[in-house]
Amino acid sequence: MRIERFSHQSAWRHVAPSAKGIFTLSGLCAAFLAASVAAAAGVALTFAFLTLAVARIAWRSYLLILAPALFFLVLSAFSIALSITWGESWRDVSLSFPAEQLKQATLVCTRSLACLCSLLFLPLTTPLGDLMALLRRLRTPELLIDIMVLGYRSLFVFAQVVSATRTAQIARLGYINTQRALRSLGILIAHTTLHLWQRAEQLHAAAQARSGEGPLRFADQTFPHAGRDGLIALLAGASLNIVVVIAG
Amino acid sequence: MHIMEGFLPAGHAIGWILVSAPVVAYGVYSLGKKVKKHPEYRMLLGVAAAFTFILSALKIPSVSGSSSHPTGTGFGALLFGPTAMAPIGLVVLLFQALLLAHGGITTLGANVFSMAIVGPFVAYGVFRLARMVRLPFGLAIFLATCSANLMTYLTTSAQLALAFPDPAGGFVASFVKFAAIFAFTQLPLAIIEGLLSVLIFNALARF
Amino acid sequence: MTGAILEFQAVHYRYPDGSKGLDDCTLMIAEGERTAILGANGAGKTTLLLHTNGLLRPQQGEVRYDDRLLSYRRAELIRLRTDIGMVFQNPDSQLFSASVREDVAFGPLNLGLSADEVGHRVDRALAAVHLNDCAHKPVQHLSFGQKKRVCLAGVLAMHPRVLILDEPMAGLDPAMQREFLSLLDELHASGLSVLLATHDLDFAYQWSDTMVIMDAGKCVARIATDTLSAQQEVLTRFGLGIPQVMQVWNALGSAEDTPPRSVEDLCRYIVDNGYK
Amino acid sequence: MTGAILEFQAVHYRYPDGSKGLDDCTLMIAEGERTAILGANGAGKTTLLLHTNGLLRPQQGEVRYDDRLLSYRRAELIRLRTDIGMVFQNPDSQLFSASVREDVAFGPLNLGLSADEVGHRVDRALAAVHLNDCAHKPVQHLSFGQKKRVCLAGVLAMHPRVLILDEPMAGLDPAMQREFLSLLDELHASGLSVLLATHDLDFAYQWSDTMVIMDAGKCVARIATDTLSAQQEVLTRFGLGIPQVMQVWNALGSAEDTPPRSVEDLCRYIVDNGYK
Repeated sequence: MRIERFSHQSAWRHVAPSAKGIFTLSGLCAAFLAASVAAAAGVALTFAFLTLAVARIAWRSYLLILAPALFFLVLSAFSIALSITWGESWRDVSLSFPAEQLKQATLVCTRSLACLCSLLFLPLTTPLGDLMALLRRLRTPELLIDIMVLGYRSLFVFAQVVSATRTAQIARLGYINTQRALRSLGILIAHTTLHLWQRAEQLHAAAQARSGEGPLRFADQTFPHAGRDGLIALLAGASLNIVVVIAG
Repeated sequence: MHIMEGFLPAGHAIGWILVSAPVVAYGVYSLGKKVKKHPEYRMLLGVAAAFTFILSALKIPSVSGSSSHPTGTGFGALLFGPTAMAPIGLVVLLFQALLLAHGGITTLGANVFSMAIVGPFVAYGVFRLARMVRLPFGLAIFLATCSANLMTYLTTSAQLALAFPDPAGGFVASFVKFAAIFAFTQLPLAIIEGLLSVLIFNALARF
Repeated sequence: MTGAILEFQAVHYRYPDGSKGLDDCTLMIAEGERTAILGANGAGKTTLLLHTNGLLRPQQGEVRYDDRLLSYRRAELIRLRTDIGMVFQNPDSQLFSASVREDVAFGPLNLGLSADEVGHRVDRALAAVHLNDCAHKPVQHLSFGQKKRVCLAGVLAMHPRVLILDEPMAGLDPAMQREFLSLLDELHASGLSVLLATHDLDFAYQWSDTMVIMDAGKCVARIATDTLSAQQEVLTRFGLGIPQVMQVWNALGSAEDTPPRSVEDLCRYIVDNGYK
Repeated sequence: MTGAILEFQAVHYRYPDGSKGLDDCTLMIAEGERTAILGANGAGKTTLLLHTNGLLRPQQGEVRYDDRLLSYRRAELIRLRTDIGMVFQNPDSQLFSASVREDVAFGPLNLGLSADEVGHRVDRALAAVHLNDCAHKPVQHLSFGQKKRVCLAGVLAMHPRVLILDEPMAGLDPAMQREFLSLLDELHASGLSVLLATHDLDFAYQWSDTMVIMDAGKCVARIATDTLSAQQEVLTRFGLGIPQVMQVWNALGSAEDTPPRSVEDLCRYIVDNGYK
């Protein structure tokens, strides 16, 4: 949840989410248009630097956020690069890293990295609440938005419930060995599952108490420069794409 | 098992979105009807999404000593039904992409397909089947959640293999390759998720 | 005595799980007053509160609001829930949105007000609970006391006539309690009737105009707080004890009729009257 | 002064989200004493408690238990968590089993004891908290006060030397508070050291042998409760106020040195000394 905390400190917190969304999409688009490793790496670096500057985030934290994805990326790239060929029998397997596939793996990896850096720009500069408001304006089905809004708020409540129960279990040696740990975890999840209905009931009562029976209605935050911001984002995004295409 | 942002070629990314969209849309439609009848169900769905997210972030003590996390969607399908898991899964995967940088937007369609559609439906189907042939409850739960996890990972492998077929062996060789590499983490995880689900339902039954 | 804003007449309510909520409960809440409902855990305080705005419906008996019997029709419920704002005990189970502004705007939007009007109301409600500077903070970054105040703002934005609070002081440290208390006093001074459930006798004695005592689902007594010293046996009969200030007052054996409400007043009285 | 059972030496702890937990915190908890940790919400009380049994590990500084520096090795943590039993604030998040017996047995089972021994311990722990007759009830049917006592039993069944409680009185009504207080006194009399965190100054003053005052992650004072009246400025300096009993005592201007601890004692003193 590191990302969530940075989103509120970002210098571009009050730039229209639609503009930031457009810019991120243009980054994703540029990443796919990039035909060479260098071009894709350029997109990745552009977004990484921009994010570091705007989100007021230390590169060390940025790397920590990227780390799990990078691990998966390395593993997947390895799988693409690896070629398995069978000979006469099952046992006759040969592994190799053909140049063609190595090249493909490198390109896919850099593209993936470019996409990741573009995507991260958005949540690191824009709180999730603003993004959900944006999705609402884009006419996402009401129910999906409701699930998101309630889910986002409940995340923090459940995280607290789960961590409090887990701490209590640890204090009574619940995770002393693998077998006990698995048991404790089962109890923990079952116990939290019971909370689901209770919490849904309480939320429903609270909504009713404020005359809310139907879809949740929320006021949208207004961003005074949405038009201007959007135009700038569109221009910047378009030029990025053009540069990437020309650079190959 | 998430496919990372930008990993699939553009055509595949869009294709999987087109495949998943109707299922999610149907899920939203049928949940919408249910919510009209029982307004408190709306809250339950939101809470369930949060719960699924938290579940997937819980560290599981695994055999190798390293910690990894379950998909939780099989368990969710048994609680809320497989149709509900498509929209809930979509929200959870979106949150994971935006809050944890797991998965991504361009790969959302593919990930929704493997984790929020295949997994839940397999779990539900296997569970019904196992109960029909009168397998004990615990075993049914184990088979359902374990196979949901396995099928999710095999689907992901197939999606990767489709996108990156082996030049020599084609789709099949590539599928075997991806499946084999990820088997190291996924096989133990599937068994643990199955065992854990049994423990959860045992505990739930006593409340 | 001012007129009744809420009246309960022989209300029975039993929960679906069989536990008793209210049992032949009859009471009256006066308009413009500060009423504290006292009772042990499980005496039915929360159940009573849930009946005031139609979240629960009596299985027998009647609830009247503004001298009119509740019909529980939709339009009436909307009016009722606008007029009677309820703050539950646990802020985490009543805040829906991660954004403070959004959450406060929830009620007014449900009333179908214009965006401008909603904006105004939200600003004023946040100002009333002294939280303007937190308007754009996410709920999960607020302290427990701040969350409580957001809940209060969400209710104030509906422009209620009656404010209902369940254990408002629970979980607050003394500094936050003082702050919340003065907030309640400001709201009461602005014309709101305030009804709260608590098991903190000292707080109820210090704050309320009227005390309602619940026991086993019944309203067993309704006491003007000023006259409490003459009716102390009611408190002891239901195991509530005696307010600390009054205990000391009793020991001092003063000739005056109305004891002070707070320790501060008591100390002042002791010093002024030269007890030595 | 008795020997130290727990010692903190310049402990620093900052939470992953950047908020400060402990900041150069140094203090000593004496064996066999009743120690109350006082401070506003956010002063670091809970963080301090979580360090006592190794649930949190200092980022700088040292924690000593029984004069030995904690190494946080597995075997040591097991001994530590057996010796130091912790009761958290919210019973709902620490009672995770379906029935009372099952929950109390959780700790002993984790210790790998035989079924017989576990059974014995559970029986004795439930007897100690006067809950034998609830042993087979499902947890969710218990009252809040009973749940709190089940939490206590779950810890007692591990046979701890030190009992740690976070806000034990929060959410209890006055009758339950009296009950829980006398329970703590019984346990202390049986030889346990008791350490608790609270923001209820009156309770801390009535109950404790020693008060530890926390502010902004630091331990800013350690006061023998008997000598508190001479050190009242410490309390006011950190915004904790003065215990009500002591306020009245001050107003009375008595010549004696040690003021009474409870309102009851105060009233007795007033009557005995014929204040009029």
